[in-house]
Amino acid sequence: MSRKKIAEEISIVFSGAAGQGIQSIEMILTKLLKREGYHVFSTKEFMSRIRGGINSTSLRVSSGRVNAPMEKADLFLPLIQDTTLHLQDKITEHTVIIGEQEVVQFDDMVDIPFSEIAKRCGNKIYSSSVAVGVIAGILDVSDSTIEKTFTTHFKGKDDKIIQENIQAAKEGIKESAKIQEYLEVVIEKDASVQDEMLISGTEAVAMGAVAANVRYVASYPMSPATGVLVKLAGWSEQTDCIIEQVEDEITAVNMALGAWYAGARAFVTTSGGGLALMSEGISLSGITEIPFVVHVAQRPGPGTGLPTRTEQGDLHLVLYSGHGDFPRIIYAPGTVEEAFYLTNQAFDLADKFQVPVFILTDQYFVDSLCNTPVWDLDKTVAKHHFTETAQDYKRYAITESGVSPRGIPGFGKGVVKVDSDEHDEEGLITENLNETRKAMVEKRFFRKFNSVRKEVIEPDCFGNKDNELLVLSWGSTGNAVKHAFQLLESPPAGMHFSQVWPLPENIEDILSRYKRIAVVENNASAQFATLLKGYAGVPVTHNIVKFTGLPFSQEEIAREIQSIQ
Amino acid sequence: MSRKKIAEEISIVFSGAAGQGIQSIEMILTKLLKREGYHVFSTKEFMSRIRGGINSTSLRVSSGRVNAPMEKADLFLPLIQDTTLHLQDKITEHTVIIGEQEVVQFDDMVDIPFSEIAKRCGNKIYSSSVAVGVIAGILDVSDSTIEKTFTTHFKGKDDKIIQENIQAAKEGIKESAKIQEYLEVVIEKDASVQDEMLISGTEAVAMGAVAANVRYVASYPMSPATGVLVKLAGWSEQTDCIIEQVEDEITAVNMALGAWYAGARAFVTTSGGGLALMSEGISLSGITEIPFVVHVAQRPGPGTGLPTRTEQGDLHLVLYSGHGDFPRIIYAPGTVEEAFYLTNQAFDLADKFQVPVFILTDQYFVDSLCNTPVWDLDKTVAKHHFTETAQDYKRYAITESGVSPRGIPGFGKGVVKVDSDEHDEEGLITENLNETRKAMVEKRFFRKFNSVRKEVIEPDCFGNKDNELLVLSWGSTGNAVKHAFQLLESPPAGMHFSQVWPLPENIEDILSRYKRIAVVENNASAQFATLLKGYAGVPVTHNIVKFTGLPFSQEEIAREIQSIQ
Amino acid sequence: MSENIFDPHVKDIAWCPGCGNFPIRKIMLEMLQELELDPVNTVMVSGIGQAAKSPQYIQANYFNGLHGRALPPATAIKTANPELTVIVESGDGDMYGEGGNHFLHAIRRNPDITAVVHNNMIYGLTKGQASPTTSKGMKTPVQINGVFLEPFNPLAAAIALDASFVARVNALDQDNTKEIIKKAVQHKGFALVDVFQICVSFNKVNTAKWFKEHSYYLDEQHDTSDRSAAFSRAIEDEKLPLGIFYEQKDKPVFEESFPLYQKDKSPLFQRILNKEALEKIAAEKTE
Amino acid sequence: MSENIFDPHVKDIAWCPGCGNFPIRKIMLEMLQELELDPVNTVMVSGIGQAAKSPQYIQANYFNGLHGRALPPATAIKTANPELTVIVESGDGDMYGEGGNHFLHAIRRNPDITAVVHNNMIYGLTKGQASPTTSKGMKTPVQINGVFLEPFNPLAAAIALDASFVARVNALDQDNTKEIIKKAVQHKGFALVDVFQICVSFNKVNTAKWFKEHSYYLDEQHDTSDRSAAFSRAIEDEKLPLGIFYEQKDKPVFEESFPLYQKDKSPLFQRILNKEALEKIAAEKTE
Ligand SMILES: Cc1ncc(C[n+]2csc(CCOP(=O)(O)OP(=O)(O)O)c2C)c(N)n1
Ligand SMILES: Cc1ncc(C[n+]2csc(CCOP(=O)(O)OP(=O)(O)O)c2C)c(N)n1
Ligand code: SF4
Ligand code: SF4
Ligand SMILES: [Mg+2]
Ligand SMILES: [Mg+2]
Repeated sequence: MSRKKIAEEISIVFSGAAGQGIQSIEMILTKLLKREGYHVFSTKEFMSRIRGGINSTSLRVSSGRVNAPMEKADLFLPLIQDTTLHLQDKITEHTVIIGEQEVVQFDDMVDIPFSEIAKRCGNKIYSSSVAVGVIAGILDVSDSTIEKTFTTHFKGKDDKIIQENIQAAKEGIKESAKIQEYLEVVIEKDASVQDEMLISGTEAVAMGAVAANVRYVASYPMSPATGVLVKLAGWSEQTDCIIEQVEDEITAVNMALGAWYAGARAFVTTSGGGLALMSEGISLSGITEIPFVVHVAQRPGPGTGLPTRTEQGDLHLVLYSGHGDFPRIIYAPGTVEEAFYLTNQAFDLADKFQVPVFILTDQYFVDSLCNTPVWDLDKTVAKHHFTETAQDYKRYAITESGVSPRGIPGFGKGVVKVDSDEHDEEGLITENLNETRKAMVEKRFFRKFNSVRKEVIEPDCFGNKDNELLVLSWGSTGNAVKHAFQLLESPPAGMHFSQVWPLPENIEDILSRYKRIAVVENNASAQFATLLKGYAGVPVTHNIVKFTGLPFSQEEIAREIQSIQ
Repeated sequence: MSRKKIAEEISIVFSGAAGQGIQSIEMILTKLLKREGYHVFSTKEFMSRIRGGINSTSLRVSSGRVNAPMEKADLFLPLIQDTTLHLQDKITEHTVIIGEQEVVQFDDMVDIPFSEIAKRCGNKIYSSSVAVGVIAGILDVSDSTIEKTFTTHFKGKDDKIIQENIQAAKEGIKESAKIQEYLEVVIEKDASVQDEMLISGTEAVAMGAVAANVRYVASYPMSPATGVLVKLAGWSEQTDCIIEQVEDEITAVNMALGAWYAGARAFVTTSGGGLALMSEGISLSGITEIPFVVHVAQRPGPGTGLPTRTEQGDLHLVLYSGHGDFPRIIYAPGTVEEAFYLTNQAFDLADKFQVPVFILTDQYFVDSLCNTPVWDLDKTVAKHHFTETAQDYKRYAITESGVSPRGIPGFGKGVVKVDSDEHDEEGLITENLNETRKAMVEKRFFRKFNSVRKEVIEPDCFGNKDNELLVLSWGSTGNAVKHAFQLLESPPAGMHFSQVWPLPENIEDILSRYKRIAVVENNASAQFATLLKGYAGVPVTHNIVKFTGLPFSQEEIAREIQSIQ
Repeated sequence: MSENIFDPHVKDIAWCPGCGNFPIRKIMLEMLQELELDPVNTVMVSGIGQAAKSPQYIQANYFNGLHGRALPPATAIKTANPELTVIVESGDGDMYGEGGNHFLHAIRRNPDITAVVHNNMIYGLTKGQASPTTSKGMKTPVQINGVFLEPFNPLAAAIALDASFVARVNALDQDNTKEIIKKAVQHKGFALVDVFQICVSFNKVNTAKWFKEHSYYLDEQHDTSDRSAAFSRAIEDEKLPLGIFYEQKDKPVFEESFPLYQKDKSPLFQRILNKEALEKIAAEKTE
Repeated sequence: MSENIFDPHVKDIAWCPGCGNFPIRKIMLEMLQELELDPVNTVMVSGIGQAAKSPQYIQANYFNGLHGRALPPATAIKTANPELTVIVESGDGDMYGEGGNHFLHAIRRNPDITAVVHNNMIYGLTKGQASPTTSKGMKTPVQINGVFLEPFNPLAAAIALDASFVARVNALDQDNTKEIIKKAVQHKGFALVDVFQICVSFNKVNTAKWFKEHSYYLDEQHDTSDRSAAFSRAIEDEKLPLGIFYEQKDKPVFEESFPLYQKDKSPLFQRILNKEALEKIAAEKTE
């Protein structure tokens, strides 16, 4: 190791067994650094177990917004020895390894006796705080930030414990001098960050739902989607929201439809396997034209697959779940901001168009944290779209837009008849095929699809728009592609889709300008590329795919782009 | 009405309420006419109720094979007055209407007092036999055929009853003279038809499964798929097959996988809504590489939709059901012959490649009847593909073909570990991402997909191959397109797909010869067209779709083709 | 009797002539009227099947959902708007077969809804396969050797799940049945009423005569608050008791368990966004 | 004791130190050995969860299926090859929550399989939400006001479904537990063994001490053939009885009900196509 100057940004990786405390290091450290004025981004990968194994958290601390996974670590802080070489890729010759020599052995490492220091401060379990201190020291965090952060973080704990933790952190700061031998870190702080929020993908989705006036959550726990349920439950006393953990995913969708029918905005959170079980219920939303909003946090399949890993492998499932033809909307946020505003909008459009709306995230996305400006609530909507019924109310009135005014039971003078059989305008079963069936499909599928299409979000364009090569991304890979462009000498054109269905009407025009199109996605079968080909009729020339259960790093994408440039 | 000469073929439509006997008319009449040496094709449409309403059966009697729906009726025989104008389209100025004036009123009709004649013969309920006799008379059926057919059809009944029915039919023949005033029917008989089978789509699928040595059927009743379950149950004493009606469709798929795991060929029959519920289980087949074969008889959705009607709206569902990426095979037979041989082959390929295989039919297809040559059992296979295990057996051995030798418990010295989590070669849960996960996806998805692709069935080409317009069909619409071509002065090129996934490797080459491609399919969203665009990269220029719940008639397709020629 | 506002005067009812669904419909219409319910505040919920068509023939709100899935939406409707009267009408296959898991867990929740199960011991709409309640030995086109499985005993199961109201009635005994269904609807909590219903087309075993001969009414001595006693009566199988087996008057109900209704009784659809709550959550994230 | 052939000597078991799954594993390994079963003819079946990882740590055939879906494949495996010993090991959430409907209907079928349910009264793998058996009032990150639902009583439910063997044990009482599980495996028919199991990470209520203090063994006087008595014991809730509640020795089992096994006992995988049967069916169609 030679002394290295780190400007603008540092990347730090912690590893340890489940239950060993890297999660709490992440939580305190990100708060601390944000409060100090750094941009922070942290992402984690972990095994499907409660204790043991080996997990890691990667942190980027920067003078600007850098929210994407990075391959290499400047600092590596293992709490246990990684015998599986799980994190081998992160460590380069320039990586400074910090550890407790009694626990981890590396040829060239900075020994910091975390536990010993912790014990000195009062308790061995304070070693996480020592580790936090070490990083704080390298990053020149002030004592007052330490004190404030620890005090709020440990709110409710015994004052003695808080003080001892603070002491442990301060000892850590002292130890950090050892690291300065190898690294000179000069990263500019940005005071405006201090007022920003520190938000995970999970929280962004959950808050988007709250902003939409969500009142009914029916879900079954499933990684990585459980977080949204837990967050909404945690806030439910403030938000007056009903939280029901149901017996299975089939219940979730059918309950949610019952709640929407009765006028409450309902929400479901699940992952691919759970969504698979909801397939029939989604079709029920389709024919009854009852709104439905579901968050799908993807993980690698098939089957149980890798429950705590990431993938973008459920696009096709979400697009085609449910038998028969009916319109739907699929959002795939690439930033916490998009996640918040799109989740909010999901409720609005579900309500307005009476269709199922999907918010497609993934484990990488929901479990990553970053700072982001406080939401602008003026940009959100929480307006109901149902109407008061007259006595002759007909639930499925044939309309030009394909949308029939939606009444709810107990509001007005009419009755509201919804039916999963093909029905007439009133909602009664019909077997009139040539007229009623035809009219209903034309209303519910064709005309409504056109109405939905009018509100499609255009892709976000970046890079060199005149390049003949276009690199496309959707959902969580968006930021990694954008960051990859910054690593390239001459970046191509870039385009990020935060809505993946329906596609914009002029999609063919938009894309036909490019000679070559590469689609970056975290799945084996290049699902978005297929979708583009099938509906936009454009030839995708390169599939940049990854299916190991880990997200793309910016370096990886940069390399892939270089190889086709 | 003026006297019309009918050569080659006659089309006859019966209508009546559920429970009124048109089903038994269909059953006897088709047997009778086949035995007499006519080619017969009959198709029915009916309401979702047990009694009442209005249903109809359409029969084509011909000198050649004509297995497709026709729009117009030469003869119309209503058992009740159709107040809903349900069958209006079938009746032209040339249609001869036969009925009992006391029951049905038409301006110009041949009055035959069915009930009165029946009563004379012994019982009012023999009026179906009188109706059968009327048609038999028009078609010059011999007395001995009448006698034989009635005797076998009513096997087990009292001899008196049989004789009275025969008498009723003979009275019907006498009455048929009245019709000869309007129609002169001269259709050539074909003695070879007499030895053929009279088979429904349902029976063809069920027999294909029997020919594959099916030993375990786990299903939940659902129209229009229940017939296959009933047939297999009816034969189960002869075939030594376990039939279990399960509590729900989730059980069906999971039981079937358990049975396959233990070495029994298992089969499931369902419709779209049921398949939607199996989505997670299909994904389990994907990751565990346990074979799975399911028959999906489509009906119009979404939701409960039109339970007894027809649609080809579940192609996307079948193609994408289940989360995550894994290979699958989808057959869509267009004739009873294809249904039999492809169902048989479904088991062979499911077993060989250890993938889910879907047989996609629809209500129109399963409920239609025709004569067809007796199956050639030499063209079927029923060979198991599992192997005896050695002590160090590894269920998921990495292989070049992507297929790992499949052991079953209790056969050999090894143990067989199957896992819905990502696993290593032995079948143990793994979290080794960069190596094991990657290797498994490459084996299970990429390499196996290529192996599966080598056995893809090429589309069947017909019509004028050099035309610039290609008309494509899949599944049950195949025959209607072929028949439509015969109505056209200069038919375009035609292609019928009986396997819709995977597509042939050279699909782009095959299709790129044509300037314009029209896809005929019985759904609103043109699902096969989208599939072709997405995977074959070919522009489909015309979608010929229908979504009323009724099948395409040959005339309808001919008109559609004409309009784009 | 005055005009029944719940009767839509349908021209064509899709049941077979003589079907046991007709007397149940009559009972339900009268019950709704006699309880003086308002169609606008009444929601009928069903799955799919012949029984599940019932809401089609009642003039009230309805949610005619998926096969087996009546209870989840019914629970949610009641929870989203406790002012509504929510009544589920569905078949034995629907409730005890496809919907079995919801049956288990809806009872555990104990929402204030009533489930009227048309138990014809057969799958009617799909043409006569065994249902979970089909008697052992009955032959059908699928169960060609006769049903082997132990029939599902909905009463015993509901009592095992500590349901708050469990009753069985015979649709052909209209007066008693109507009174019991009235009590079920008036009961606060989940009320199960299993209704013996004939299916003239597919069930030739459990006929009107059979039901009559194989049932009797629980007498006054039966203590409906005694769970063990209720269970013992529920598993009787020579003659099947009719009446209310088990009843818990004060069992807490699901929708009332939520703090939001303790603060404010208004249905969810009337509530608008609480912006302050959201701002507070966001503010915590800036800490 | 000799080397246990069922022990694969795994290096890393993915359970928390102190987890109640360890003693269950020990019991299962010993039980399998003591019953002199053969790994090659033994199939462990599970769903998904911490408990459901059990087969990973046993050297035998296994089918580690989907969450909640252990019973359908287990039933099918036994039916397709009655020579195999089929044992299901899964969690309370798996069996009574997601898998509730299979629980109902597997019991009705009565295949000769054993279901060992690791009942830690919590969802372990997903980090501590309430399961169907979680006690009322327990707070979790999702049930923030405490669980409201009536806990699912698997014993009462199984007895209501007339299960052929119903037992409850405490994993920490290894000897008794092993003996009861042995009996369950030897029992011919569906055997349910609900096992009290501690979860040191997420269930701080139902600890080893709690289970000890809140349970006692059924004594000799309990008549395991008396369904009503079994039910009354099953619904006791101050102290929870342990032992065999209910047992029916001669109840017909599912796989034996099929005529094909009455003719010939060989497992299905050994049977080849009966061409004549097919030809006969085809010939009938030419008539
Ligand atoms: C998912 C699904 N599976 C199967 C069906 C087919 N289906 C409709 S009704 C029914 C059974 C009806 O039986 P029951 O609930 O007892 O009602 P009944 O007709 O006897 O009144 C079935 C299996 C369906 N509609 N949906
Ligand atoms: C369809 C589906 N839904 C949800 C999950 C997530 N999940 C995995 S295990 C589990 C619950 C585990 O609880 P339990 O069965 O009691 O087992 P334990 O971990 O407590 O042993 C859940 C909800 C899943 N894998 N599949
Ligand atoms: S089939 Fe049975 S249940 Fe259905 S309508 Fe007819 S008689 Fe009634
Ligand atoms: S979470 Fe609980 S059940 Fe799971 S391994 Fe840890 S202690 Fe055992
Ligand atoms: Mg029924
Ligand atoms: Mg558990």
